[in-house]
Amino acid sequence: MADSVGFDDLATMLRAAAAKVVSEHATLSRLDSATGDGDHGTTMRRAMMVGLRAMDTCTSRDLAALLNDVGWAILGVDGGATGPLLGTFFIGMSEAAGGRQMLDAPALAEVFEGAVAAVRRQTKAQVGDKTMIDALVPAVEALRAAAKAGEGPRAALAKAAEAAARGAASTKDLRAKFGRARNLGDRSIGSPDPGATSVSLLFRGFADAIAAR
Amino acid sequence: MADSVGFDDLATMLRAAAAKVVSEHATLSRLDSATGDGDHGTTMRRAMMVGLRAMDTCTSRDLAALLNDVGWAILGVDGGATGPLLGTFFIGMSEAAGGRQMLDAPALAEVFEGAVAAVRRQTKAQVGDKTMIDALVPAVEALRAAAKAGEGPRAALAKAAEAAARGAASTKDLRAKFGRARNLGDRSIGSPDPGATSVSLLFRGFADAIAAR
Amino acid sequence: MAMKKFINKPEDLVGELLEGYALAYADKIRLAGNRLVVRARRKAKGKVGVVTLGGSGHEPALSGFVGKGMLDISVPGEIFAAPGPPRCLEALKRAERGAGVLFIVLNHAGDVMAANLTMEMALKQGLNVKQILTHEDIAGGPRSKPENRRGLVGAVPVMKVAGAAAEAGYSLDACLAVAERLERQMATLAVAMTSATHPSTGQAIFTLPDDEMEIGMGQHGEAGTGRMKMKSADETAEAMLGQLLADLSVQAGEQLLVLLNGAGATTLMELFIVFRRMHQVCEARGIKIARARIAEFLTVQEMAGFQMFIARMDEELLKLWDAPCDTPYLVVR
Amino acid sequence: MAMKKFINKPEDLVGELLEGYALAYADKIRLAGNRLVVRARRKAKGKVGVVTLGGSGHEPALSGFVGKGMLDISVPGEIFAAPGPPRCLEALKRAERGAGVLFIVLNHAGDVMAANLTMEMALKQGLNVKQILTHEDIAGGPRSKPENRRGLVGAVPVMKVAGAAAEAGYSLDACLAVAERLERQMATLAVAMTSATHPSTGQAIFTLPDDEMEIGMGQHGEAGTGRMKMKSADETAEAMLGQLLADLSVQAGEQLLVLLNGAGATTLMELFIVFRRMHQVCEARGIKIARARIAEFLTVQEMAGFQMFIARMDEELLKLWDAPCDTPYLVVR
Ligand SMILES: Nc1ncnc2c1ncn2[C@@H]1O[C@H](COP(=O)(O)OP(=O)(O)O)[C@@H](O)[C@H]1O
Ligand SMILES: Nc1ncnc2c1ncn2[C@@H]1O[C@H](COP(=O)(O)OP(=O)(O)O)[C@@H](O)[C@H]1O
Ligand SMILES: [Mg+2]
Ligand SMILES: [Mg+2]
Ligand SMILES: [Mg+2]
Ligand SMILES: [Mg+2]
Repeated sequence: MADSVGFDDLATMLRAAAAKVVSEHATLSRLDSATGDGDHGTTMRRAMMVGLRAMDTCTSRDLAALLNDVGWAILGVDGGATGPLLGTFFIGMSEAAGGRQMLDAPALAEVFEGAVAAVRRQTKAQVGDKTMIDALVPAVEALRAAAKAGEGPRAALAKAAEAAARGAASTKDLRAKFGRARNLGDRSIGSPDPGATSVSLLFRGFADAIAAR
Repeated sequence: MADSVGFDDLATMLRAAAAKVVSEHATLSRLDSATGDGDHGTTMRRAMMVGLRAMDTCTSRDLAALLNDVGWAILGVDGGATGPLLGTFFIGMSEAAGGRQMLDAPALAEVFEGAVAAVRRQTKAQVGDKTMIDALVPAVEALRAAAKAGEGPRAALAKAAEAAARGAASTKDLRAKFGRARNLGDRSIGSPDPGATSVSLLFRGFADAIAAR
Repeated sequence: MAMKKFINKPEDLVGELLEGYALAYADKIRLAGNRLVVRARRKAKGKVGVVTLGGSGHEPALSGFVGKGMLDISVPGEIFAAPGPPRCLEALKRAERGAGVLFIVLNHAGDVMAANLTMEMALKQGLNVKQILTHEDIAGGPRSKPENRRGLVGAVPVMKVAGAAAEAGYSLDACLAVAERLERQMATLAVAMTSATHPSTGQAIFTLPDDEMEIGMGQHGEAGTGRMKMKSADETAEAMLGQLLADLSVQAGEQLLVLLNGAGATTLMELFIVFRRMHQVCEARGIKIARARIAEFLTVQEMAGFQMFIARMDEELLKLWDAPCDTPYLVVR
Repeated sequence: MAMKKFINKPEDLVGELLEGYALAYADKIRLAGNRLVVRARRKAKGKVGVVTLGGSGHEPALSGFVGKGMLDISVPGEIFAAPGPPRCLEALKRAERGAGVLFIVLNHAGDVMAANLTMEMALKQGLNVKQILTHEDIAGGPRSKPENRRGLVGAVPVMKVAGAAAEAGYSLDACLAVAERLERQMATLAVAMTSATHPSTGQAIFTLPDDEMEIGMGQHGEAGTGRMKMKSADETAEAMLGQLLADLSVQAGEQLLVLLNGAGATTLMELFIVFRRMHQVCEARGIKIARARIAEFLTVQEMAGFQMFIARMDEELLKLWDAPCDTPYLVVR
């Protein structure tokens, strides 16, 4: 069923997203040097590596189990602000996936909405506060809109990735309200948020994996 | 008696020597950075300043008393290697001056020889070891030779100053055997010894003062 | 340009530094479980446990203060990155000696998220744990918005006071109460003059012009609020102390604990000179510096700068501060 | 470029730093006479006094170790410059409590000349003083020519051991004997990676290429013997420890005291990693590290680097090392 995402599709998506982030880790650290403590790329790479290892050792073929293993592995990493946010992101996906094994576009939107809800329980940051929320929320909204418009996972994920990229780019002109960049005040303006950039790379990986299928 | 050095002449010599060193302190520290710890100029300036203050407060018109006060003041300074060497230098002059109030050239040579002897009790450094000894010893030898040849204090001190300058310059190509520069080994070659440079400035001050009289 | 640090592979940094630390101070601490730093000899039963978490790269903080009279366990994360909740949970369980556990958390987004997730799990599992958040960095904003204030070196005296209270047999609630009292009465302001190299990435964590300093700099190179031309020690001391005294509204007749915490490259020589001026200012205002310590408690690699910490002290807090302790990097007789 | 240090006028440096130090640690030390750092409470009568001298700019050394169980008096000089003999003589007189005084001198030309002149005057005045010279820097040349070896951080354990012996009621000769035994059994090697700024002149005390380090560097930037491309922590530890063990001919079964002394900008993080490798090397050779301390004892301003110190210990030396002491920068319970 080409218009649904199954276990193998999801695994490919996760691997592609991880590969994307790992290959860009130096850029991510550089962005974090401008506004934070310069370790976002290192931390993201560490998180992605343990996520991949969790996939390797996951014996179940259950979607929720796979996401749960990945989420807890990332949560268990020494991950600064990123570990808890990203870990709960995947755990949130897992919980929303429930027993389902094939996700059509509306189901996919639901699963990602679960992820956003989980992340929101960790932070009060809103769109506009110059955090990963600025990429995450528009991405999932775009995914939902595409699903509503009857598009399949491939087109919906492509729209989500574009929205995430736009969201990440939009953080450049924002003033940080959360995280280490907060104290910079006006000086945080001018450099995109590293966490939002990571999220846009993840969605780019998801979309590319499904497009290549 | 123009061919002798009296109390006022000596005082003028000491002040001129101190002024010379003080005006060159930055150069002296720079030389010490190359081979030592970069403080020779600071220390020499401190030593010269307390020496000058001791002269201001010396109520006696006795040559030996003046030299003794200056020597002890310099000895009392926090002076690294320089304080003890220079302090005993002036104390040695004082002891050799004894009760004399007018120093002709042979007597002047004797007084400076007393200074050298006192310095030699503090250190085993010999000519060629790249220390202040390399300026001091030839300076006093030149002074003695001029006195023997019948020259007066003015010419004798001029010869001494030239010999000190040559001695200081000669240290450039030497390898240090004493003091902080010792561990540099061959790398101490190429830069003149700061202490020897100081001694040559002192003798330049002595000679200029007497020449201007 | 090569990074001028004595390290091996950056990815092995934290594991190796913990191993070396445990080997050097085997009389006082050891490693246990999943990279937890625990006391060489466990605390007596029936006493409150004291646990903290935080990123590495700030040595001696935080693991340097594990030992009798201070911490039971520290959970070190990666360089400048908080540890994950599962290791924190393991630490809370180990520290439980029948009287509950106090969990000291410095206010940084990552640490707080990890701690909150840990607390959720701990409470779900029925553990008796209370959390205290330190947020005394006055550069973060007004006292009325504590959530914007970062946790700086003030966590160390909080550990000292809470640890002494625990050792003295205080209940968990009583330990929390004294720790919170100190936390409310303390204020820190940091200044930086040069950047530091991130030991994993080899990059400078920030840049600062050759003749400028920055007041309010965080302990990971997060920028502050006051970039300015360099000032003398006396001017810097006056400006920073003035802000701290105002923040806490310290009045004549009150008594303070003062810490000057070197960030890395700043010498004790300089900090002594800064303290001299602080003492003069306090004396002129009738404020008493009852206790002082000048040392590196919480560093930012080789950054030049320091954190100035003051706390209003009462008799009980002073007694707990003076109580004996025996950790690798703070010993009180 | 402005000097990035928190100071006021360079000529006031030493006076101000001593003032600040004494104000901060008034419970333990105070200033007396002509800028002497003395204990807050004098040593009991009938015990040997322990005195040292040395340039400033190395804080906490040497004045940081005045207090019960270590020094009675330290005579701080100007930055990197030994104090003059008159102040040293004053210190020796003050430290006399009826059992004589031990005078600990680090082998640097200026210190030695000042000490020798002081000893001359002291003996002329009938004081009961014995001098011990520390010269354990193996970069200075072979063990057979001790006069070429500089005194580095090893002076601190000598103070600790001599101070403990004095406190325990040892005679002057017995104090000297244990101090000399430790001195003969100890060896130090230093390494530097970056220079430091001389706080009086504002100039770098030496220069080193961006990718090089120098083994054998002295504690005032006096050059060493081994300029080389930067090495990893493990390689550096192996090379330096190998030289130290060879110099002392340490054999399997023997036990060591190890100090890793940070020079200024080098972090504890790095020193822990270096120590880890030292421990592995010793273990492989059957040598026991009986005691270890990793800290800044004797700094060189903000220089990056460290001094690696080892000493062969016997039971008496270990007992004296372990004895309680209470100084501002070394406390043993
Ligand atoms: N309170 C927060 N809420 C949401 N996102 C946050 C928060 N704090 C930090 N982040 C995100 O985390 C990113 C930084 O992550 P990272 O550098 O890995 O962690 P740390 O700040 O602990 O070093 C920021 O760019 C931002 O997107
Ligand atoms: N043992 C010694 N014998 C003779 N001269 C010495 C000796 N040690 C040092 N000096 C002289 O002292 C100079 C350095 O003086 P200074 O920098 O003031 O002292 P320090 O070396 O203590 O910093 C050297 O250039 C040298 O001329
Ligand atoms: Mg970061
Ligand atoms: Mg010098
Ligand atoms: Mg971080
Ligand atoms: Mg010097």
